[in-house]
Amino acid sequence: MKKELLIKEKQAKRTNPLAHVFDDFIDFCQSKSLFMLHYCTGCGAIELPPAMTSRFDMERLGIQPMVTPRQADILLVTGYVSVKTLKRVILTYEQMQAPKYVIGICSCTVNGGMYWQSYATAKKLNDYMPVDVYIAGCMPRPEAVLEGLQRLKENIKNDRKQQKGSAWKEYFANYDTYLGNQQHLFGDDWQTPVDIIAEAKLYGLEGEGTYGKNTEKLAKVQQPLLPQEMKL
Amino acid sequence: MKKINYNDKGSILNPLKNLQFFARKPITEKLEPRPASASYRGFHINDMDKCIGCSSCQKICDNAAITMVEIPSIKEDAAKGIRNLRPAIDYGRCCWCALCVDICPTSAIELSREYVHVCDGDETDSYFVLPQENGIHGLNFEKGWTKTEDSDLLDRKRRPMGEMEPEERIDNFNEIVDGFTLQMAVEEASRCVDCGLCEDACPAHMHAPNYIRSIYEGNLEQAVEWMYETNPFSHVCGRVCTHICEDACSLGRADKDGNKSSQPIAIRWLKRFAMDGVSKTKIKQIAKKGMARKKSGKSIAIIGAGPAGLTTAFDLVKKGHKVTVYEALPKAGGMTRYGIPNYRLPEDRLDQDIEVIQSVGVEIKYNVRVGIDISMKQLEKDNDAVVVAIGLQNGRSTRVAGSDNKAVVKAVDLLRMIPKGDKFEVPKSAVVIGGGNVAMDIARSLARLQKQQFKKVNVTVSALEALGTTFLADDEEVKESLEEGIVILDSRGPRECVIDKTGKLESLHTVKVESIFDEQGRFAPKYDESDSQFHPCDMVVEAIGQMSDVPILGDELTEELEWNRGRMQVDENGATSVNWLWSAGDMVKGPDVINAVADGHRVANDIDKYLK
Amino acid sequence: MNGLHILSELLLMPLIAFVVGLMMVLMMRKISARIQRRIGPPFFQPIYDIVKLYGKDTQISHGLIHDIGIIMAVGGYIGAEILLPVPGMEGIADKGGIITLSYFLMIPSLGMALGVGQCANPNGSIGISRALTSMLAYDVPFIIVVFGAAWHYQSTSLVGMIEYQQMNSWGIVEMPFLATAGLFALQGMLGKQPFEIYIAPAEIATGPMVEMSGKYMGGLFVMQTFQLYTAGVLYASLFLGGGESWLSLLPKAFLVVAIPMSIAFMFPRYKTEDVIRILWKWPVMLALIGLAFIL
Amino acid sequence: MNDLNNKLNDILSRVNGIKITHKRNRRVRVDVPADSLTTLLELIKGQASYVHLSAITCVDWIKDNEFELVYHVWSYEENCLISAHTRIDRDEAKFVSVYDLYKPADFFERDIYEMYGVFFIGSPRMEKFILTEWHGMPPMRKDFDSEAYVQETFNWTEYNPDWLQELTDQGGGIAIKPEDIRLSGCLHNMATHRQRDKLKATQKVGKGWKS
Amino acid sequence: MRPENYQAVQLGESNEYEIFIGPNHPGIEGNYALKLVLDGDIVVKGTTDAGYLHRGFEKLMEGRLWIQNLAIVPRICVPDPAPMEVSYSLAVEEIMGIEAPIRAQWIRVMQLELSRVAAHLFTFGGHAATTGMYTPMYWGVADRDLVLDLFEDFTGGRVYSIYNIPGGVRRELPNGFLEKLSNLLDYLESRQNDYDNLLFTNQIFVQRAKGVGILSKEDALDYGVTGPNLRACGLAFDVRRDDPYLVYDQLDFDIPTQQAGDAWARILVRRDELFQSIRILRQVIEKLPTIKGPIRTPIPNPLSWNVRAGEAYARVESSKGELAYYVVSDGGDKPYRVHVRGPSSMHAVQTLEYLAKGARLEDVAQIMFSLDACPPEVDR
Repeated sequence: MKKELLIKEKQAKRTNPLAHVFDDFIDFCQSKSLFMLHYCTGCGAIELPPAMTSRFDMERLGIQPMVTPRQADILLVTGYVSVKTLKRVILTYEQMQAPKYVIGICSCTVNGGMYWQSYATAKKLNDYMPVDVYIAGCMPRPEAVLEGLQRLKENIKNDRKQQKGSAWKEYFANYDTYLGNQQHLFGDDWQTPVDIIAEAKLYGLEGEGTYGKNTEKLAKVQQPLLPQEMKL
Repeated sequence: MKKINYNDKGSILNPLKNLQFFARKPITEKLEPRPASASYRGFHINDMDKCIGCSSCQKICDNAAITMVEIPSIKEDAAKGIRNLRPAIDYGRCCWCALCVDICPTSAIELSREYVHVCDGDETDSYFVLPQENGIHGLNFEKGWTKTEDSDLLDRKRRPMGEMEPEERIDNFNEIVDGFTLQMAVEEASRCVDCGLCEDACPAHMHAPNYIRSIYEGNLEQAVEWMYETNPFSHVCGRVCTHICEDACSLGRADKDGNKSSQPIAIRWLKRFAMDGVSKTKIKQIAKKGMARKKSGKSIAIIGAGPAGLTTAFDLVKKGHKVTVYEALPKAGGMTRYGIPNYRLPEDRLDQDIEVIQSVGVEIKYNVRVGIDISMKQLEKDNDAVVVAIGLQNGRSTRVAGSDNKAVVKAVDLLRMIPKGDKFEVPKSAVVIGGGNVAMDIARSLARLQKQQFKKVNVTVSALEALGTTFLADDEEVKESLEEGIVILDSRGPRECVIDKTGKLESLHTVKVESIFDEQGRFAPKYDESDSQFHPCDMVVEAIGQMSDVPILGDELTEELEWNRGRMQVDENGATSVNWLWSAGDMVKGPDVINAVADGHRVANDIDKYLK
Repeated sequence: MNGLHILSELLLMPLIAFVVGLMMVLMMRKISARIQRRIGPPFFQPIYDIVKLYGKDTQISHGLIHDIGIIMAVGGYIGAEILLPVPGMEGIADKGGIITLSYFLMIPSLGMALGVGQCANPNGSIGISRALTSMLAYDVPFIIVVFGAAWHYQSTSLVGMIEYQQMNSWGIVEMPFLATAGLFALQGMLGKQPFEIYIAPAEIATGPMVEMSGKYMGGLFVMQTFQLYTAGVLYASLFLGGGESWLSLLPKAFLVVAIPMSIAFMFPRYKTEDVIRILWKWPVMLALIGLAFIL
Repeated sequence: MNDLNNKLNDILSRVNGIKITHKRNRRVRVDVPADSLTTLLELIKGQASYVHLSAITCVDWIKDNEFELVYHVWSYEENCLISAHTRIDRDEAKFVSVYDLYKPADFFERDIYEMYGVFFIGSPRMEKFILTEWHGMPPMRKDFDSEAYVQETFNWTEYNPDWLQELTDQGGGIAIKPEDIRLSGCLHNMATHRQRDKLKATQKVGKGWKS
Repeated sequence: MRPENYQAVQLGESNEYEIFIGPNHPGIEGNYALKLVLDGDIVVKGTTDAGYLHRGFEKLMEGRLWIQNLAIVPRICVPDPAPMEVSYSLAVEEIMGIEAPIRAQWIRVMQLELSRVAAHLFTFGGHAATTGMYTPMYWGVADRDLVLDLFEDFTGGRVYSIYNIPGGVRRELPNGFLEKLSNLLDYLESRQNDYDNLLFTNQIFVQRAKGVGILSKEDALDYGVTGPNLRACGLAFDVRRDDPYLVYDQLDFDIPTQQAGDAWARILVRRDELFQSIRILRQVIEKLPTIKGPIRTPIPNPLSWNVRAGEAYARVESSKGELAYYVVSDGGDKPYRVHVRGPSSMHAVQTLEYLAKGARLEDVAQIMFSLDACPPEVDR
């Protein structure tokens, strides 16, 4: 439902018929070229090196690892995320530039996995950020990872047609919910260096759920971000 | 191996040798998922027919990934131990350790070689799967990790029960079975997967898993406590129960190839062990638990101090009512005393059960024959409710020619005489007609008497049913009988008791049975008349069933009641069509201690409800 | 030569450079794949990457200087392209000559330094300081080589050099030492192992690129295509006789680029001081010997 | 081997209140009172070459209201592992650090400090390390119930696939959730009709644990 | 409260500044972080920040049945899971007073050594990648994958075998397995030249690795360093030989050592160990067919399996060093306490901090990888 609204909004902006062709081309290229953030959040990361390297060669799908969140398109959450990691994962996610995709690998990202009784791990990834594709397994084999990535590529290519592959917009549109869940876990003074609301305003990605009581809470504690000078 | 020294500097040109890889082929695999190895642990498959819903997989699952789902379209069968529960797996928890496979008592759940499942962010529902034969996506992948003999986590073999050797036991009525030692009992108890199929199968719903667990923990008192929650005849049941529970036991299932190498838990023997291990006084304390504090002031009369009657009495007393039991014979116990030989159920054990029941406040009046010493009318007047639990004391007759001869006796009558100590002439040779446990009991009792008197056993059992397949008596009974020198002639129907001119029984004439039931499943034996045999004997014992002695009710009451084929018509709670009268036990439910006990509970509950 | 012609050449030359550069990027990735025993990216992968990066929905900028820095980085190379004569097009090559070209080649690094400094990311800053250091390192042999070549050809114009080689023999035959030194400098210029210290993902998370995203990263990708093209064509022009036609130039350029790439995937990187030491030692020595021969 | 054992026994017997058990080849268990532990470690490190502190384990014997600290020390020369057990009071969980004897103690003591709240006097870094974002009680203590904490803090995925809806429509559906089994202790025959009826009677509305 | 990573903090007016490496950083093995105070390129102080992979294993294991823990133990060190299983099983067996059948012990040895081969192949690549050479990683991981194929064949799982069970192993080897293993060993040996050419005789790599992260023997003993890292400092200690478990005392293998104690020595030790493992595996191939018999000593029904009260400290030599499980049972159906002593808990914290101090920024990643630190062993 929300997705449809968003799509309408996006389409409304585009009046030029050629724009759609252009958009489709961009989508096509986006689906063909994905930079994957190399972040081993959990044990599933052990199957990524095989998927990336010679035996299964991810690069033939146009996917290559990147080292910083700024450069990356895909955030692979490989298994359980401890609360401590989750903070960094959210931070990382927010630092990535849209369109950005989250892939939840392993059981743990869906319902806690085998660490379901652990006090230290978060149980449901999609409470904290929208997830595009899940890959089942504990851990999934490299082939399954590749299948998952291909599914993601399909979704991105058909972004506008099937209304998939744009889960990241929900993060902006429902920021209040996600923030609420994050605050529940990290405390009310939780704040990341990225100002999501400002970004949502800037790029016109606001939705009904962007603001709410949680964002109000955030506004109270939020400290303005000072540009940092770096000297050597 | 080439040695490389720490001080080797290496060469700048060596790496360039790898330019040869321009000429070598890449080793990258094809993009499609490779087939997994033969024992791969992929997604689950479950053979819905083999699965019995025991939920062992759920218990072993370390990740709480398995939910038991009720599937109404699957028919439940408590006696066979089949539930309509099936495991559903949460792939948001599963870790593919295959412990569920290795513990599955029936090898129903297995892992396939399928390993790819991908879904979009909003399709997490697809992570919750009810595995079936064709796998998660219906793609019929080959089986991966299945249970092997090595990987089986369950202990399939029963701890062997010690028995007296045939020579040792044949000339006396001492109890045959040794009983478990503590070590054995704990080991046997540890085999239990706690599925509770036994509890569902048990007519009285005894909490078998719970007391097995308690025995495993070495807490026999706790175990007895669990037993007394549902069964005041635990000593009796620990020895002679028909153990329907063991037939339903999830461990007693045939394995993959149909072999029945897996043996059920010896629930009955465990019960026996626990009961024997706790002192009488302690049991009495335990039995008193849950007594109502307040007396209700109502009184109930129960006719017949058999298992059904006494169970009803036990329950009602505990609920605060006053109960009087009227027993025609000098001792309580009914069929358990006068129908079961001592070598299976020593009398002192039965006495103990009855003593415990009496200790909670059940009053038993012996040697009182209702209808003669006291009338039904009187009972109705003196009490708020009356229960008839007189059981089946009269044996049925085959009614073949010559069966009215005095050398043709009924098993119940004979069995009753043995513990009573009534003297009767032990026949040199006897033929028992019937293939049930009663037939075995009488045959083996006779054998013992023969051994005592003539040092020689000559008992033949002639049964309609075929050994090994349709035979009614327990396998153990058959085995022990054969050990004791009893000849069993299966698939033979009685034709005639041949009487000689002097009126003396000469032999039994039997013919071969072709089939017992007709197509509709009704009892209609077909015989092959050409195959006939004569078994010379001094006595023929008919052990083909019993019936109730209803005339004690009096004509008036008999008129008032509704009847169904010679049995009193009762509802599921044992209530008759007369509002103050209930009926329980064998006379309405068929011959079996545990059924009688179960019936007793039902009736007691219903009466309690009625009185409130 | 009318203005229009020049203008069209000015447009066309970077465009060709871009397309050829893309293929060089592809070649680089294919080479790495082959050595690493895998298949590697599809044919259009470089262009997909660049379009994707420019098509990002959100683009984070770290201020005006950051933007300008990237523009300088790309612009520097575009400037270099039009100074680089190719068959059929000379652009303003004969006016600029190789000295101007050398200066242009330094602009991108400086632009990057400017831009990355704005990111306030320590990794970026460390990276850029390393990049400038290694630029210093490879520029010394490079300048000597250029000087030597110019001395040898008696011309600072690339057009002249190419003409000279086509009339006589190739530079690599006449000045083998200088040509070898040039290859070293090329390795450094392209920032390939063992001179990759300023990228060093394992240490400083790709250094200058650490904060780059979207179109900025795209800019760097474009820059890379130009860089490869420039390096290839420049070396071919200096030592391999340039090309009379595209058919003869391109194989040379690709070959030139392929050499450092093939080497790169078999070596680790030197530390910064080793980079300077190595680059100031062997290539400079070679270059000076080469120079001595010429002089 | 016996010589070594004798020598070791000589050294060990110098410690007050020591109890020595030779568990098996290369494994010696000693029980010492808390105040002679350092003496013991000094002795075996100084005189018997037990230089390698393999681990320090803390065991929470909540019933005895005590923490047991186990120091596993290995000798590279004698190839023998001594496990020194000592018990300290649980309420006043403090002990002396052995950092000056064994540097690895830094890690283990910090770990125990975080996980059990035992303070080691003299340990260089008595601060949070792994659990920097944890504000509750030391989680490894037996009285911390991880499962209960999880129920309180986190949501679970609520599944409602088509097949389940279909079954529910037919009158079936979820009968025993894994939680039911866990909450009733691991082993209880929840699948029997008696228990299932009970379960149905007490079943909460909704599917998740929380609701 | 704001996570502090990714920001550089200048410390006062001095030239020193602080940077974070990790948790999301290619120079960090796994999910781990290092806070470095730098003066120019020199690390003044390095502080580790762990806990990103903390799952509370030890707590979880106290809440699970003895058998259920089998599934969870291999997760403690992902690149080298087999020693975890074996160690846990050995500890439980010791408490129960049973021993695995001899055939199972040989199979376990095979599993351990295969796991070691896989782990070392993985480490070479990681170590080389920190110096900017990625090809060994591509090769190493691909060759490791062939080992994983074998794991898949006989254990049913690629990475997490969950193959050991107290009392033995869960499954008999499939037909023709030893032949496959033999072929793989041949292949790995045939690759030796390639690896040597690429990595071990690569002048630049040798130059990069030599003298980095020097650990003297005394320091190593002081800091509780074990395994290949200790052997690279000159002490020939190997749990397999000096505190033998399973059937290692019947096997013939050397303990490679180096004296220098730097990154180069460490990777050389690992290289030699890889070939020692192959040697052991060859012996297993020879011996295993001659050993017939069961592969499991029966254990009670896992649902009612109370292990008698007791404790055991089971040590094995993992690819990273001395791995130990200290298991305490109070006679219940669950372990009362399980303490995992991962070798990396020593290497990745204090040793790393010690070595990072005074090192160059360029070498920090290499130091970490050369120690073969496995963060989940620290966090648990």
